[in-house]
Amino acid sequence: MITAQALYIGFFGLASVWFGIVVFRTFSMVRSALALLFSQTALGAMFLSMQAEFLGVLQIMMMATEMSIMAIFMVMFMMDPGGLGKMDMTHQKRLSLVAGIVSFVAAVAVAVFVDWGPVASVAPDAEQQVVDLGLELLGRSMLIFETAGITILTAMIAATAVAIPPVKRNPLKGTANHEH
Amino acid sequence: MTTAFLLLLLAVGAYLVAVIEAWTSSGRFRLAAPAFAALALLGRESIVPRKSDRVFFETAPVLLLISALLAAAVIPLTPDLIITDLATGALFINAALVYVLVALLMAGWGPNGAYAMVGGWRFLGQLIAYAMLIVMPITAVVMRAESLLTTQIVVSQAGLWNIVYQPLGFILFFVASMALAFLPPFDLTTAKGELAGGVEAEYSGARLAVFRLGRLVLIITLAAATVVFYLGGWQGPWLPPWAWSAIKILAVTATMLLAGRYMPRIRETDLLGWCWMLGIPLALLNILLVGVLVLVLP
Amino acid sequence: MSIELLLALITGAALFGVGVYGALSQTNLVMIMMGIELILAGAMVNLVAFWRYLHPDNPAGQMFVLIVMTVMAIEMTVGFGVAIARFRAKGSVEMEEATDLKG
Amino acid sequence: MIIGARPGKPSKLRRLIAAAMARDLTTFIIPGPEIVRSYGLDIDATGLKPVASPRHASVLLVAGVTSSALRDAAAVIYAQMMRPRALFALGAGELSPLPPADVIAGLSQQGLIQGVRQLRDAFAEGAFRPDVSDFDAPILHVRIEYTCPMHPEVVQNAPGACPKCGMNLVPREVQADSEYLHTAQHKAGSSTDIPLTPRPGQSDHHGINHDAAVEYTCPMHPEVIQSEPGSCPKCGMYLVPRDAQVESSHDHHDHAHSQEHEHHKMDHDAAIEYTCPMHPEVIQSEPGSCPKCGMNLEPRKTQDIQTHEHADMDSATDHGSMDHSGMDHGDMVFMSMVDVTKDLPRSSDGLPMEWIDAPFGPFFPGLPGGLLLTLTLDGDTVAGSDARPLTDNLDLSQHPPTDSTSFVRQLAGMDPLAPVAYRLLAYRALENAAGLDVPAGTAAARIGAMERERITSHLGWLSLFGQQSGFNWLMQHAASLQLAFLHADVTQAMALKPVMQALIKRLQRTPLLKSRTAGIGRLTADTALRGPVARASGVNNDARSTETACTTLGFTPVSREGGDALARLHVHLDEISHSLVLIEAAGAIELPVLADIGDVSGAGETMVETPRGMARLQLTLERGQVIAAQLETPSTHHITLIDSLTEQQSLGDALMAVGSLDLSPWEVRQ
Repeated sequence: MITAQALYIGFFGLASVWFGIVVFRTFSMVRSALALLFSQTALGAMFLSMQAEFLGVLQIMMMATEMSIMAIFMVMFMMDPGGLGKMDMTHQKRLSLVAGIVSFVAAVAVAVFVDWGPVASVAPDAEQQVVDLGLELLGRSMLIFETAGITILTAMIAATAVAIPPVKRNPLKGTANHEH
Repeated sequence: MTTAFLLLLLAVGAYLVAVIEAWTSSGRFRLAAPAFAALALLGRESIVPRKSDRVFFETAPVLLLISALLAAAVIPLTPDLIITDLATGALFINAALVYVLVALLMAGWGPNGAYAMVGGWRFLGQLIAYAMLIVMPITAVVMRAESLLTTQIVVSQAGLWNIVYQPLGFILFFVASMALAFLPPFDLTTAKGELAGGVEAEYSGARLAVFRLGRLVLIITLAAATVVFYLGGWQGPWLPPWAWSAIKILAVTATMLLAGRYMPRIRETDLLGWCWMLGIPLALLNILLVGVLVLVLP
Repeated sequence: MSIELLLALITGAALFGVGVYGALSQTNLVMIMMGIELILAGAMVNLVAFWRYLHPDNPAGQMFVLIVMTVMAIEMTVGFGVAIARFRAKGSVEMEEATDLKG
Repeated sequence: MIIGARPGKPSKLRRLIAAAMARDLTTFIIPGPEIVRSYGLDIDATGLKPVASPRHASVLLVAGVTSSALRDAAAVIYAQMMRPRALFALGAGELSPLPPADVIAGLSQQGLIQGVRQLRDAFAEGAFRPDVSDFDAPILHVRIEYTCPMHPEVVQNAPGACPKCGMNLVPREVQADSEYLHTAQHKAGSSTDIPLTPRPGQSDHHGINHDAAVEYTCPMHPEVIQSEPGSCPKCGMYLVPRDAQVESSHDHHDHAHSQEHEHHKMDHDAAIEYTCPMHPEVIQSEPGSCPKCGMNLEPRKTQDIQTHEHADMDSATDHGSMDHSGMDHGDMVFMSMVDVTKDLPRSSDGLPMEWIDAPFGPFFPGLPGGLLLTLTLDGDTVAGSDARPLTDNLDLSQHPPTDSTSFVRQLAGMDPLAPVAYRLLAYRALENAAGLDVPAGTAAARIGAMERERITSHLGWLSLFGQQSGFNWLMQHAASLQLAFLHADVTQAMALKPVMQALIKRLQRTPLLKSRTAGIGRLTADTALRGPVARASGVNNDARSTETACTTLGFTPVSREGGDALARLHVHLDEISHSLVLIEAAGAIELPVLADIGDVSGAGETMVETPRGMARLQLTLERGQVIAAQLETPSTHHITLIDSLTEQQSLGDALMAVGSLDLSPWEVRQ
């Protein structure tokens, strides 16, 4: 039978996938980034309809900033961010398409043919989830959580170090890179 | 029913914000002016610039309004007067407000103009920095309330308002709210003397009206959030709860709007530098202090 | 098994497939990163679905999702760090042109 | 009825909306609020709301007589306004290409108030009309050309694919006759559909002027491009001429059959040089490894003056080399970003990105009206700039010889921002040439008038500064003080003294003001600087120090160290207080009146410290007629500083630096 929850999941899932396809079908890079954002937002809404309230809200919040940053990088790194020239920026299209379809079919096959066992009908209420998740993070999974934190800090520092301009060694030629 | 009533209240609030904003910018207090301005805007032509990214151009004002409305949905005016008391309310406010950024990015990119685009990208830097200063003080507030429920947060301030309990958090949140609503002196996005209106510059007529309405709702939502998180929400002696909420929200709004009148716009490098190098360490310190207080005080 | 779980898993599979296609077919580093984001998103849907329909009482399922989000953030950070450095040096983030390490 | 009414039958709802519009008139002021105030007009008192973007304005207010270039720009602004829109002319003469004004009034407060009343009636009655004709002007006409988003040098008249990368060319509009604003404004089918600024994604690359036949560029600084010969502002070398693109076609097939000349900018005349990706200062003509880091050097193309000249003479060789370079890319299926970005100029952060030319002016809120500033933006950073006044340049050649009265009138009417100073300058020069002496009392009264003008002018600048930096209170307060001082006598001026002092005190403790201005637009002490700009850099050249009339009144020049916008702000404030003291000492304010100089001959030279600095006038009299005159004004030099002050600054800082120079485009001698 079709429940309201199933409808919501189906709708947001479809929206998410559709936006995901749009990402690679538009010529405008800014549209790509924002399509990805709306794909992730639809995913967040899907989490909400699966009663994972905290995760849904977190997903909606985090992806908005992440994808906005992506949008600015697209504009920076592309010479034609508006997609006016309709240029093709792909390679090995056939291989990629086959790989994509094969992985989709395989995953669906696994989803359909595996016996997932009994399905729980009720989830704890949202407030209880937040409390449980907090206790989990700061209890049993504390080490994992802390490791993730340290890793992201390291990644941030390393990425910044890579990205900042190289120090000019000869101050007299400080303006050399303006000229070309 | 509650929802419709709250939307009506929000509309009245937005109108009052418009009156206060006109008063702070021109020095004249005219109650009818925003009504005339809105009618005039609706009567004027509204065009889409050619070669614009039409989808973005049309979506941006609506998205701005929607994200402000969503943030308003979890704000309680009295214990019962709330659209939805989400279990993750405090986080949800921030999640909804981040879409202000998306809306302004679209408004900046959409219309195909340099002023708007610079305005949009400026806001990207501004919001990513100041969203941190929204979410980190909220963390400290939530630590004291031991709940993400906004109603619970108000109740937790029964003995002592958070403005006294964590004044540092209040200052950071207040400043970040102003930056998020791009109010002067943080109005680099619309910067009148620098970008001729920035993201607003290409909007006209009804679309501009929606954009401005969205911003007014955003301002009042942020003021209401400040009241809920730091000024004890509906609590107060003698008067009924709704009256206290109204008074506090309008007072905070007026303060936010008035502050920018007496100072020049902040420099962009300062805006970002102060946030990352001063604001965020202070916000972390605030979390630490509140953590200690929560453990030490009964 | 429930229709909800199946729908969620199919969504996850579809996102994964689209992500694989994107990551393989695009020549631009940032676009490739978008593909990877979609792959991770597909994984995330599955994790949430498994938590909700198989083990709702165990918050560890939710914690996994948090970890995936962290991974996404790390991927973004490192990816953009590399992209900026490469753009600065070569003026390009096209992977077709990243042949410096090719023998 | 208004000419720019919105199409539509008047209905009940529309009448209500029209009534609301009449009560909410927003205005875009031409040439600028500070100039309108210098005519003594108080816009605020009439209830007109000034707005920053023409899109948001319903009334275009044109005050004073404007030059034809300014009228062209005003026509573009008018076309950008949304209907219903009205044109309100205050004391304006010729308006074309603008449509006839809806309301015309005299250049006085009375006229303004009456005009606004008429405007309100016009809006209430005729905001909507069933029959409306579109506004059209030659300046709005454009032609379509096609360009490649990746290769801006590829420009052709027909759609097609880019010969270098095979991408589809995208259409772009360029102005049919463009002397200025060349990328800025486009004409649309509807008169209201004109973008404020060019498309970010497909804008012109820096300096490529598609309409000029010949342009001049510096051999060392290819980014320096101008339409007339001269010297490079960066290194002082003589600029060399070269062909700009005029409808060039890069299509291979066309080429074989037609004898059309091909003009290219970047690729075909290029010699190859080798440079290190890590050390751009390493450049050599052969491949090899970098002496600093050992990396392999990468080839890149460089431009060579001699090849250029050669190419101009011999088009056959030109074609050959073009074909070759075109083929390199044309055969590639994959488009190399390395090739594309290689020729892009790198900004200070080393990231080659697309640059946008954005016009700021000539009526940009926050910049002096009449000044057209075109900034090349690299994100939020200014990569290059071009500033020029669009005002009429007063012709002082004096053919035929003019009598002294009209000469004075000419000079006094030149700069609406400093009429007294230039009148006084003309006076002194005439008196000097005629050998007349001025009584001490008159001299003191003239100083009073000069100092009053200095105060008004500085207040006007403060208001503009407030507008630019978003400091609303300062903008309004300084504006109202400016109007109060404009025609004040000594007692009125003295009565305003405490208000002035309160303003100065307030500015000294305004938060953010210091961080907003300190270190911006820093100028080192230089004798070419004039006025407050010079005195803010510690240079003490004040023409008033040499005048005994001034020194006897107790004048001492102010000066500050620092040379940045903050120092300039302080100098302006200091000068306002000093001027008040001088007015008090002078005890009288009297505008110079024309004395009969008689039928004399002679030459005279004089200097006056105008509010913007020292102006010098030399003139020759022959039997009471002025036969030759030469004028030197402070803004003429200051406007040339803009390029160096704005380069690599963030947009806000760059505009602040330009604003802090207190330029008057009207007095710039071209």
